[in-house]
Amino acid sequence: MNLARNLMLKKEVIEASDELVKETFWQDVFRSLKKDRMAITGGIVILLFVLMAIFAPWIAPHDPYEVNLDNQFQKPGLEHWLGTDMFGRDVLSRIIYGSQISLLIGLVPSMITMSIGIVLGIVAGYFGRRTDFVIMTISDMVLSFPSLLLAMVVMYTLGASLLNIFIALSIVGWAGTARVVRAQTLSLKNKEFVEAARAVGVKPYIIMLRHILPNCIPQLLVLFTLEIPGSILSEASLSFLGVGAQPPASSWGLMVSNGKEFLFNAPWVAIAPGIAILVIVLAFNFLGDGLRDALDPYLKQ
Amino acid sequence: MGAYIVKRLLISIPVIFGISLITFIMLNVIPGDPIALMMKEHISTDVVERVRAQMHLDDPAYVRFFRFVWDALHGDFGTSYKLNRSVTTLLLDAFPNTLALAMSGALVSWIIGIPAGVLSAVKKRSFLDNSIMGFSLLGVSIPVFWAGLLFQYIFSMVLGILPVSGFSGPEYLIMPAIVLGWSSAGTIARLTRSSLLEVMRNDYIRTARAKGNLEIKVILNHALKNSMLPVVTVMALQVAGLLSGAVITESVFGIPGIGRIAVNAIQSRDMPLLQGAVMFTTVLVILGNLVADILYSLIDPRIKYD
Amino acid sequence: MREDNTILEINNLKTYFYTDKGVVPAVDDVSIKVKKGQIVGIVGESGCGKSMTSLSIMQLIAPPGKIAGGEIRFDQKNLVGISKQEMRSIRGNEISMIFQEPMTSLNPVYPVGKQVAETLLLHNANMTKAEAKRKVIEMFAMVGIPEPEKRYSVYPHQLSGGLRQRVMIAMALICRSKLLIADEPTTALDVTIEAQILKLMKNLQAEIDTSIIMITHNLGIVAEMCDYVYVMYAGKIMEQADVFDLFDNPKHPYTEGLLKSIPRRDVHQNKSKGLYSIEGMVPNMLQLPRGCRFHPRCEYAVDACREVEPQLVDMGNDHLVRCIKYNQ
Amino acid sequence: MDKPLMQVRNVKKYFPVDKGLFGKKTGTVHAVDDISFDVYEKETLAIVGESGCGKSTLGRTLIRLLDATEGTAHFEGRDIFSLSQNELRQLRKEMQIIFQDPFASLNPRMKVSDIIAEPLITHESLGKKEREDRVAELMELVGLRKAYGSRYPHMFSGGQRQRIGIARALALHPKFIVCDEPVSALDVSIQSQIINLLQKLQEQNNLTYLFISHDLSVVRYFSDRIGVMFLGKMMELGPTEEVYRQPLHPYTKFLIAAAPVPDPRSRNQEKLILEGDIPSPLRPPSGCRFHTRCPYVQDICKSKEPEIQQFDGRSVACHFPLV
Repeated sequence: MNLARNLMLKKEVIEASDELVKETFWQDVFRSLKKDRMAITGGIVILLFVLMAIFAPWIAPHDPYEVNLDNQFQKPGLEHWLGTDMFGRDVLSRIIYGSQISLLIGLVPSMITMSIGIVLGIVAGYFGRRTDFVIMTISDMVLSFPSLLLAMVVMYTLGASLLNIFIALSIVGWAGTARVVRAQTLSLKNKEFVEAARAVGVKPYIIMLRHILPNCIPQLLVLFTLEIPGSILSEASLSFLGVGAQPPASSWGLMVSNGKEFLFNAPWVAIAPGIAILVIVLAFNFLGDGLRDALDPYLKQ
Repeated sequence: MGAYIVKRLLISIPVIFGISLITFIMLNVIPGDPIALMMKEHISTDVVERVRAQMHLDDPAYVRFFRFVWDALHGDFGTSYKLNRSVTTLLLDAFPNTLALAMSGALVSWIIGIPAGVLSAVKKRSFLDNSIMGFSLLGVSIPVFWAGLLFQYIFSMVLGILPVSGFSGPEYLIMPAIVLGWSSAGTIARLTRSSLLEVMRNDYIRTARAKGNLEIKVILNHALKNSMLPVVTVMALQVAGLLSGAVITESVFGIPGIGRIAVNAIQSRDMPLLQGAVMFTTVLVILGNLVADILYSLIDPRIKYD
Repeated sequence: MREDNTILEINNLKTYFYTDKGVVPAVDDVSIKVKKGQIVGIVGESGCGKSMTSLSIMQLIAPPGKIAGGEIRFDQKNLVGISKQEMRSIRGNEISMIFQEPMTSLNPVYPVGKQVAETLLLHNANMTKAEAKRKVIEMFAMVGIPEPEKRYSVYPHQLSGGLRQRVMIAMALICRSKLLIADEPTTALDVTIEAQILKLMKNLQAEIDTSIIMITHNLGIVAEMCDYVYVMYAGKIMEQADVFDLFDNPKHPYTEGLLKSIPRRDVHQNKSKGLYSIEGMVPNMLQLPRGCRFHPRCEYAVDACREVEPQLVDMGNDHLVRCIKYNQ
Repeated sequence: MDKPLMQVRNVKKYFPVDKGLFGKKTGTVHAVDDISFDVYEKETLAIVGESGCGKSTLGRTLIRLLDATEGTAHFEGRDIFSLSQNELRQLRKEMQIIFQDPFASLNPRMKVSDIIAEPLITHESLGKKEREDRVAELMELVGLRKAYGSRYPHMFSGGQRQRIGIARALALHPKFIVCDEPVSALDVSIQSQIINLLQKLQEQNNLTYLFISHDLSVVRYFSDRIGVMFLGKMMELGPTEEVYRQPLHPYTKFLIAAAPVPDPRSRNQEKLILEGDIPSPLRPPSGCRFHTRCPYVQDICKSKEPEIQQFDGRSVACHFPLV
């Protein structure tokens, strides 16, 4: 039915250079990523934060939980690089320990969100008709909730705990991923290499695993690196509103929230943890943008 | 055109029904006994009994749900047990403030976001492009609540040119709107730029150049309108984002909006008030999506009105 | 410059693409001449550089591509290096172009009539919109679009491929351009529509006395439309001749091979012998073979072909060929 | 031509077109509308026609990539449309398909050896070594070096990718292959290589081809019989040489005459050019679907759909065949 779209002619120059692409997909992506300074800095900063989270006990100059009322609100100085908070606790140490929770909260819900989103997205896209309608209607409804409000309602119902934060952020996030993966599956489903697999009699679930999913990877990589900062920010907001992590956990959002009353005379208590959030989120966004540019030719396939 | 809007409205009714179902389940069914949740606040037993009777908690869940829907249709979202006032009036008082905040945030994001995106696409890889994109990336990455505090510290406490919080005049809206608008402006600018650059790769842009057009006219007359299609779609999704942002901004700047009500309702375990606030904001989001849909069909002739 | 009716003369044009994997010599020292009212064919397979040659004439080469050398003389002016403003006054006005994909060459969010009027208004500052509309409707009729007034305000997605290509032709000839470059104009069309479009182009060429550069991979179209033909391969011209001369006695092994390997719809070909086919693949432009670029696929290749790059030699009555056989 | 390998009877394939918000059906496209013919063993039956004529849909329906709306297709005596999923999966060994677009017909994330091996993995339980040998053998068969097995599709030219697609189709030694415009997207010099390959494979493995194309020159050279389709209907069917020498249906005559011939001497002959646009498959014309473009149209053509008339070994659907 399709016209004699002579694909060979339009891509004259690309065809000429395409032939000599001897790199695999990953080598090509890594090669272009290496050239992107922003993405590299992002990657390095993320690595630093991960190391900081792992080796927090050895790195932190002071015990983050040690209350010492007589050196409340110490200005950032030699002893306490980022000063102390209302209970005299060292702000820098609390930030270092806080990275454990924030990274955890960045990664775990993103992974849950991605897996739910991928499964539902591919199933909705591949089978279509009723399953598609049901999944997409639910996801449209979930997307109609302002994400923070929905997370707050979930925390209200289940109570505030680390596990519940994971659940709250995942309930909010899966719909977005599902929509993107569904759109990608719809376009891949009609591609001839999927028809060829069906013509060979490959079972649907194998087609989804062997043909559809691997071709969603470029899109999913970009989504994942942008999902993580999203959930870090959401958790921080939840904690700021007092609905997220509860003491004694020292999540950055909570630290900012505790410090907001003393903004006038001890601004560092609230501002320092906020900078940490900003830096890690920026790092992930740098990496995400770099990945998107590196994967650009594959995203359009 | 009218038929299209009516159809879209008809479709949003089941969606709203669905949302009220989800909200109801999450607040009434999952936690088991909503009163038990309220008990955490050590409320006197007589108040608890009054609320239990008022909410007919002894009826089965589905009966309570349909009563909730029936009352909601008549504008009655129950009474806030903490403030002992009708939820509807509380929400209606707060709504204009949230609307003002969300709209000004939206305006900031569109008026700054779109031109900035176009500019940085036109001047690709220039200093201007890098700074706009850097600023946008900062906007997307900055935690809204922290930006609020920072602004308060700099502009109110140190410079003292703007009020710290409260909401009794236009000057109270400046900082919150900027804080809220900055992150969505960042998203819009980045999207506009990438969408415009994507559209510039199309064949009809090459045709526009082959006609003898000035490059800037090719961009503005041919590329821009096409590049707005994905931007308008994201604007729809942004309505939900703006309202989330509003929840935080209202808490930071003490603006008596629906977001603030929702936060207080959570902290004081006031279930009817929270339920009303959630319903109200989701309806706002759906209306926002409808507006964006209509905008989209105005731009793209391929979408028919029938 | 001897005063003859040459409208376009390209000498030693080099358009290179500086990709991160190396330099792709897409158009490598190409010289082409087009006389007034003549239809010149540039034929070749994908990657041979024919489209890049046309885009170079229009100076529409986007980075990482660049015109690295040579000159393009149009109406005695060398277009390489003239001011952007002057080039713009030529594009769409004196030289215009139609492309292969009618489906995507028109802006989907504007009515087709308006898009054609834009070309007119760009090059006739003092023309009013109403006058431009009238001229466009007139042109629509001329290119065979039924109910031209109605179709003026129709959107591209409401037209078939054939009608869209007619709109493109109207857009290209609205300013009575001296030179029309047609890059694979009918490749994406159905064969019965292709026949209509080719006939239309021939009639318009006579009526407006414009010269046409017909870029195609289809030797049938070359035989039917073109007066003079350039055969390109891997960025270079391998052979050029008058169309009858080229088909009657092709000299370059590549041209000969192409002509022999085409199935014919007008004559019975015995299937048992199999189709003649040129073995191997189009070379990759970053690792071009030494010497003659066609030697890896050439039946008659000798050692000399691998060392030295043969030059284009004039064999008389404008028949030039680039092959060692004729280089002694 | 011995007994028919496949008997196609009154096959129809309709697509609902749902516009409007609620997605209610507002029309149907009669992509394939009551087509009947036989396919004989070891022959190449070409199906030609312009866009929207339904030739690709027909091809995909006959190997059940699409489910027919109506009609039957008996392959070796069994109606493939009524087979259960398992029976159908067994049948896949017998029938395969080759696609047009070399860029889209291979999974970019899979190595070439895995692409070719997929049919073997799906249907046969072979040892790893044995499977690798079969893949290597298939690659040699289609003219590809074994060493290429570990490479990815984007490292190949269009012609090479088409060979990989053919190797995949041959993996299970099918009897019947639908070739959906297998050479349309290739350069002229590569086209003839693939045509020769298909021909060699047909002779060696006694393959039967349903050769779908819009290129009347390739079809004349390669096919034994030809079916001409227009807007879902079969206009004419018969032995290729006879149909080219003396087309019975006006559309066939104009379709064959439309393609330009690579001989400058025929440029000034009077050209047979079919006016008008291809009608939209959503609203096919009444009576004979070709009547809006037919130069010999009569009143009856506008109202009554022509019966299919049989002439020895040839059939035509026209009130006034060009006898």
